[in-house]
Amino acid sequence: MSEHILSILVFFPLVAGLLGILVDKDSIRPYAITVAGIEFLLSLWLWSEFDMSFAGMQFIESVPLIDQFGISYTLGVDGISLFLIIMTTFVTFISLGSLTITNRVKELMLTVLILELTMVGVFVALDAILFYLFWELSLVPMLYIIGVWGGPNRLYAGIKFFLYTFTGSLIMLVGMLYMAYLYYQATGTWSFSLLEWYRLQLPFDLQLWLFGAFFLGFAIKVPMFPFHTWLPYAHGQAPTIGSVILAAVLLKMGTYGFVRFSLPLFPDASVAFMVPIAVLSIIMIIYTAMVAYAQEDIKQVVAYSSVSHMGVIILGTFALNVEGITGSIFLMISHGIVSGALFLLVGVIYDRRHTKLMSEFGGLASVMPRYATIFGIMMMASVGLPLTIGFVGEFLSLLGFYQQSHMLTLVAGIAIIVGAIYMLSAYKKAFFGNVTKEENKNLPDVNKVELFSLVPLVVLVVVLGLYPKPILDPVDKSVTAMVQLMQAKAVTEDGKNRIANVLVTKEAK
Amino acid sequence: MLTPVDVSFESLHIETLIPMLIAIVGGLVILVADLAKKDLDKSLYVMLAVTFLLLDLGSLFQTDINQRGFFDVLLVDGLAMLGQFIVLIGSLAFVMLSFSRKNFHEYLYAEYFAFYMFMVAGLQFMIATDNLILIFVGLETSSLALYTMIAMHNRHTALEASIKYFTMGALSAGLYAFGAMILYALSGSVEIGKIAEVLSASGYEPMILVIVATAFMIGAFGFKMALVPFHTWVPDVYEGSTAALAGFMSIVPKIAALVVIMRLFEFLLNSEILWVEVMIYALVVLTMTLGNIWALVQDDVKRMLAYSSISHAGFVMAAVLIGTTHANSALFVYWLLFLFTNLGAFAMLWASRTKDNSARYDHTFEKFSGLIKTSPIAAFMIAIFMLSLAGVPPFSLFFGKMYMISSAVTGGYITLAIIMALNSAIAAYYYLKIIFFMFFREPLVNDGSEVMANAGNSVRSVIGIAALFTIFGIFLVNPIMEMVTYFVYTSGY
Amino acid sequence: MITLNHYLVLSGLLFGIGLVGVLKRKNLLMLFFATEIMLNAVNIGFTAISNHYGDLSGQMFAFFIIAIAASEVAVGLGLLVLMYKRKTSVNLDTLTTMKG
Amino acid sequence: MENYLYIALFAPLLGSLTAALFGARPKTLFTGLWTSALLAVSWISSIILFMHVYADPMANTVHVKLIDWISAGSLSIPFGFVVDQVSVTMMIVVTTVSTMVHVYAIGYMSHDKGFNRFFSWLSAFVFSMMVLVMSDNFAGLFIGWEGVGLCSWGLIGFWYHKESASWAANEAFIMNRIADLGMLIGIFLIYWNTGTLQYSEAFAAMGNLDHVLLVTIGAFLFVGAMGKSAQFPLHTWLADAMEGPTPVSALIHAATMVTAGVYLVIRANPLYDMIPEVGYFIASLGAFVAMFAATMALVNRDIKRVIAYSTLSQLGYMFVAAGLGAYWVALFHLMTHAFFKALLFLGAGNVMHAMDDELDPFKMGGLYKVMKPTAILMILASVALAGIYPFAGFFSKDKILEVAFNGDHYILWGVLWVTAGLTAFYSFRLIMLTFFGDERYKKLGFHPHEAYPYMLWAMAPLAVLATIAGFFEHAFIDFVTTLLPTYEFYTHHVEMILIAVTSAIAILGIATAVIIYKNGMLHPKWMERPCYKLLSNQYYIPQLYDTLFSKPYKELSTIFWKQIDLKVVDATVDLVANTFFSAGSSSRGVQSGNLSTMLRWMALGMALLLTFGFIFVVAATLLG
Amino acid sequence: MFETIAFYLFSVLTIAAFIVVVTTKNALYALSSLAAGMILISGFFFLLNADFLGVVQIVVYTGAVMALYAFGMMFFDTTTELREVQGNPRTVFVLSGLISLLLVIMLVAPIAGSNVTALFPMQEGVGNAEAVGMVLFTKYLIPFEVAAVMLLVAMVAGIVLASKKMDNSLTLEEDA
Repeated sequence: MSEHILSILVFFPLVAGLLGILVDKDSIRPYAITVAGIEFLLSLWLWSEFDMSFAGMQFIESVPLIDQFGISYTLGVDGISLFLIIMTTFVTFISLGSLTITNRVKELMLTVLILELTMVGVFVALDAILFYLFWELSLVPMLYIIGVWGGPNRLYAGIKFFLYTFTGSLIMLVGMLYMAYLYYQATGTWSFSLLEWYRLQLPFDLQLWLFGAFFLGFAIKVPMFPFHTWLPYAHGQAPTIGSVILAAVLLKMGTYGFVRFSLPLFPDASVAFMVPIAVLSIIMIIYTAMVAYAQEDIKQVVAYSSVSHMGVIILGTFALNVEGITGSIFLMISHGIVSGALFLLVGVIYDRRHTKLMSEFGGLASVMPRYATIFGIMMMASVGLPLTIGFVGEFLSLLGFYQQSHMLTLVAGIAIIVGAIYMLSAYKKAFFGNVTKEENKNLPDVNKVELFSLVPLVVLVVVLGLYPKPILDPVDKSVTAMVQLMQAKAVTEDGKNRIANVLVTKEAK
Repeated sequence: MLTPVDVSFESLHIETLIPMLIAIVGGLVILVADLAKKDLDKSLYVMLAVTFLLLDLGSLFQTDINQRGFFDVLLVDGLAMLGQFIVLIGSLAFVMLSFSRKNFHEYLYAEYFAFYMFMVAGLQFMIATDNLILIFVGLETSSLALYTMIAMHNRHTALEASIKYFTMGALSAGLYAFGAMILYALSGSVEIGKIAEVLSASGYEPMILVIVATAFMIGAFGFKMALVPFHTWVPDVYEGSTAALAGFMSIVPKIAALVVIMRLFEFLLNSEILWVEVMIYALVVLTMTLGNIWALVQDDVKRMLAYSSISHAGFVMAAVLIGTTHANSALFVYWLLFLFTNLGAFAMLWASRTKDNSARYDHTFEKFSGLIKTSPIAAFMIAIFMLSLAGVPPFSLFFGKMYMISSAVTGGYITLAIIMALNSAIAAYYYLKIIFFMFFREPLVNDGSEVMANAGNSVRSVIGIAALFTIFGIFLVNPIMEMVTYFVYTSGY
Repeated sequence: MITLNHYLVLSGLLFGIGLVGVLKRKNLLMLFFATEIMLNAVNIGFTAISNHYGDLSGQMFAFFIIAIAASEVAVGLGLLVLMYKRKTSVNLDTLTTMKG
Repeated sequence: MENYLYIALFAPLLGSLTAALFGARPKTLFTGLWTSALLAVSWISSIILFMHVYADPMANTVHVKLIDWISAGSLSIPFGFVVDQVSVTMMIVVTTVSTMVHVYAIGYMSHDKGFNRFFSWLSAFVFSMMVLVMSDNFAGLFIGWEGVGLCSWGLIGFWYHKESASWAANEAFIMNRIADLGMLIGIFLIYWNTGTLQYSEAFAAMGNLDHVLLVTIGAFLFVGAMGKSAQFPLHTWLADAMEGPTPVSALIHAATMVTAGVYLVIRANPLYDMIPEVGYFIASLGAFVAMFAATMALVNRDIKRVIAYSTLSQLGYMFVAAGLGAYWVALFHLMTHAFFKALLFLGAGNVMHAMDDELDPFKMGGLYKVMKPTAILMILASVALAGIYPFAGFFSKDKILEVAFNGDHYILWGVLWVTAGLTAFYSFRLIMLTFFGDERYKKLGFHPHEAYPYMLWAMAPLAVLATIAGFFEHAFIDFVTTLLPTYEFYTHHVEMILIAVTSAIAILGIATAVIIYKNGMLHPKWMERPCYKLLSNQYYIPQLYDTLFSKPYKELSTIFWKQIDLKVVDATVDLVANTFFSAGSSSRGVQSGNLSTMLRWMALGMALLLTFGFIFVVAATLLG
Repeated sequence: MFETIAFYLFSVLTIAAFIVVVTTKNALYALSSLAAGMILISGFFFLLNADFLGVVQIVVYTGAVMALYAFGMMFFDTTTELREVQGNPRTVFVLSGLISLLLVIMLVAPIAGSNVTALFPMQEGVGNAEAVGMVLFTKYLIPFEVAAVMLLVAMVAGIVLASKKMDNSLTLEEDA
């Protein structure tokens, strides 16, 4: 049973979703929530089965799919992907639980379940083509969610989201194919298996090109400046559940791709591109934070804020040392939870007032104290206050990158300032001051359903902020292994030096 | 005095002829049946056609590869096998679409189905030989039949389409003849194999004449394959003819042309004449890109698909350009998968065909708006086919695209690979357009009954089969690849 | 002395003339004449070459081209008749409903 | 002993959480009592710990490691807490003041509907402060550091419906963040160079680090300190922080949080000992701030702000001491200052209460009659602040002057000396304006009344401490110098003279204040003087910041969004897409539908092919 | 010598005839000059001692094809000359001029043909017809048969398209 757990994890939502067609539309809601819940439990089971002491891939399943061309159905999970999976199932569960949409709800439920399939698939796939398959497929349900339940400008947002990411990933596909070709040249057999690819040691110039190809695919997904402009539209138009999943999981695919593909496959290229990418991500951090500060729509604030945070994640990833990468992965999880929660919260107020303009609110703190409190906690987590989940990742990422470049980190550190600025001012606009609008006078505070979805998030935010160890340890183990791999594979001097040699530092300690 | 020759029957290798023979016999049988008894129902003819096509398909594999027959005129190598295989599969699938609920003019004729069979035979001849004469004759047989079939739909657009197609066809026939003449002048032979030998022996001298010949051949087959700027007939002809026939045209004649092109350009590209490569490269890129760009702005789904098929043609021409075994097999893999996807797409259009001839277009985008509300199954079908055409995994055509691009990569045409990738991205827009109409708009034109108005049961089943192939294509890719690669490799391409 | 090239040039010229006709003619009937010219031009070439090499394949080709030309005429005329019935004209400028 | 440590640490947290449960409810007196009680508990256990440590400072320092917090790569940060001489002193100060303030606040906030929320925040603050002082590593320090920042944000903005309040809250938080960045960088430097964040190990490892590096570390850490202790140029938030309820000002912005910076410097004494130049910079900055703040306090027309500025200048004093290496002196002044300044604030709180939150002393006067106890307490506090024997301020402040003199930093000494005078002046200016002179409030229709007795009782202990704390000087020295480096004075010969001089100027300051403000106030024409304007506008620094940073930032962000993000970045993306589409729509005319045109396209294709071919051949033959 | 004269003579005539075909406004002229051209071409065939082909040419073209066209012309009364509005004739002449120019230039290139061995050499004393027949029924048997099919198709197509049955279109009738 447990050796097929990954396949179960991947396909359970699909199967259940398809069966869901038979369920009557009035009772689809509980059904879908149950399915998502079970999926979540399954992922927890995976965690319990997971061998913390082992750094490599676990629960590997491999079935040849297109033998002729070396494409196989290979799944596996290690410390890096484990918690992303759990986060995915958790967020899906929560967002389904807090769903308030009523029209065409059946379709929505099923769409979300299919989306879950693709998201989990991306994180467990160990075959490049399989990864690409899930990666592309994830666009379709998301497009559907935006297109059907989105705002007035949804078509534009949807097409932009789809085409932009699609284009990027096609270039990535070319890269993958070339990679496979190189493998073919080296070994005489076709293979898209990642674990096989890890064994390749590529010459520097090839690394550069391939890194570029993969970079386009991932960067657009993340989205990195200047490829980020699809995101505000998507968030602006998507319904709450769409934004939650988009921000919490879909963006992480990009950063996960960097960790899973770019770094271990092209260590030297990663080193070579470190500074430009760092600069990009710093622009991302500061520039988008400022843009967020200028927004009038609270949802846009959160949207841009997530771009800004992704910048920190990228920075941590390209620290190329254990601290940084571990931090960035932790930040992926924490950002998933926090941004998801923030979008849920925005959804709460949107359901009440059907507007997201901050000028429409003000003084909510006195009207909806509970809501204000939860929002405050989430805000502080997003600002990266210690003892909240947000701090650990940010701290580690910056700490990690500091080893690579003092100045850049100093500049990137401005994140903690600008982050505070837009968040606090947004909070001030929405929650402080006197209640000016008549219709805000007696808004109901958060109700049971919303609490059901929000409280767990709050708990997580605090608990993981206090005690991140259970997550950090396995991540750290796998990342250490990966960094050693990179170190071993690096062909250039610079690469060898830049990639912090774990063993040495360990001894130093 | 002329010495009598005696020809032993074995030396003929009759089995190489049998498949075509069956098709021709089928055609004759249909004609005879019609003579014997007037106005029999079309279903009989369709079933006759199906039967003979099945026989044909069955008889295809009883000969062994690289067999020449009839004084070495017929050549049954791997390419011929694959080509005929695809032709027959395609013809089978598309003839089934004649079981439409509505009855159209061409279905009153037994001749229509006879033409169908003759056309198949012609295409098979064209594929299963390397003799320029037989290629020409086969090509003309099929073309003439096709022109007539288009016209027999019998509306003004159909007639217009037929005439346009015919006239341009005549021109391209002229081009072909001239090209063949030059080749003959160069080599004193009309068999591609020999021509290749002689030319490589003479070091492709005089180069200028080789170039002229190549140019004319490109012109002739560019027309068949609808490469820009020889493509202009495609949109009009597709629009004028029924969706069923248009779909047929987008698949079957093209593969025949492709096989010939592969035979012909295999050695021309291997000549040291840079010009050939450059020209074909340019054509490929132009065709891919312009086809897409024009497809972007269409208002009618069928016309959009016409342009998109131009783009697809450019896509596979890339394989010819690359010319490695990998590429050539990628071509066939792509085409097989493309066959089923396109079959589905056109079948859906066919199913939604009405007899409202007031408007210019039969399949405007508006017609499909809000389809998800009115008939969700149809909407999902169309969506699947469109996504597959757009190359979204796991739908079948993605693997075709992937294999093709990878062949470009392995062949060292990285730039080409990237251009192909970007083109797929552009293409995604217009495939999504109809999805947007179906899923994200409110129904305005009709209550959706219209969308399945023309769908007889067999049409439905064809759509179903196409959908199955499209969805579960991922599991078929491996056997297909193995088969194709084997055939292509054994015939030395 | 008339070499092969003379014939080839001739056939080229005739082909060109045919092309002119094809491009210029609006009257479909006369356009078909032009196509016939092209094919015949090729025939001359084939025969000349076949004579040059003392090889019969060329003649064969020419022979089949004649056959093809003939059948094209049949189909073409059929279409024209149909068209004329519909539009009482064989001018191809009347065939422009489909565009864009 | 560990248990006492945990009690001392977590009692406030417990209180805070319980109060939080009632957060949204209307006032429940219980929360006030409960939190105060828990603080008392924490206070007692601090005392016990103090006893324990005092018994044998060398051996008895308590050090616990709760759990691992963050561990990644070679980094490993535990939740570790240490109770040594310094931290225990801080604990005593913190718990004492905060307990008193809590009790006081029960009365002060009794009519506020956010009563429970207030106590929740307040106890949360105490907890973070305890973490800050007790942590045994920089990360832990940083937790407390940010924690107190958060709480001060919540408490300054406590009356969030007031625009000014929420604004001040954000200002405070953001300014602290700026400083925290510096601190963070400092921490990074420490980690990457020493491989650890534990105080002991880190300082041990610093011995063999490059000097320049040490300077950088010291500088960055001090940037952090500047933010928390509101040193120039990050000082503006402190004055604005007075928007918060007065107990908050008393606890956070006088006694505890603002002194965190000083605590950091003291804590990092091994580091700063190695880099005297940075120390000297700190000292000079301190001296400057002392003077700078005092001058602003001279003319301000807001009780609380005056006190806030005096806090600022006192912090300056502490930094002088700390910077010059007299860490125990700094700590000593920190302690005494905590007592009398808290007292002063609470007194001010009473006054506000009496005057319905009126803050302008010019609208008061003669309040002595109606609220004698308060008046006495405040005078007492002011005297202590002015540094008159035998009050606490005298001992600590004189020591600082002495230190300055001792290090031959006569300029510093001079500045501080003058400042002492100013201090005396403005504090008594306040007293006079508030409690004496004619009763201006009458015409404005105020009906002042004395505060609840238990509020006064809450102030009493502080008053006592403010009076007598100075006499523990020697015991204090012996105690802390077991951990902190001792500081040698070579000035015993001039000691008496120095004291005399200092006291003299202090008395002089008081006298002038009394004389000027005995009846009525300063002549209005003074207010026209440019220097007066300059001072009353706080040297125009807030306006400067507003025009220099706030406004441009806002405008720039708008430009980034409207101009760049939408008009450039996004536009290019759309442009690419539109080019393809428009290319299609413009060139679709190619398909004219006319057969001749189609044929001509084919011919054109042929023509092009042949032409290229011809060109190619020609080129080939020419090029060979 | 005779060959030379004949060649040039025929060439000039043919070209002239065909130019008339493509330029004249009158369909009758066109038709008749086309026929003339065809016959002249057969002359070339005889010159190139492809007698059989020459005969076929005359029979098929001037016999069958011309007859067909003539019938066609009677059908559409081409007495009223059809006005051909040219878009801009320049393009036509530029295009075709360019193409034929290039062709001519290129076709001047000498054929190497050295290593060419005839597949079906014309033996001495064997009439062209016999030789052709020989080849046609051995080597080109299949194409020959296919051509038969093609002609069948063409014939049927002609019949179908021109038949009365096409006059009323089922496609255009509603709900059939």
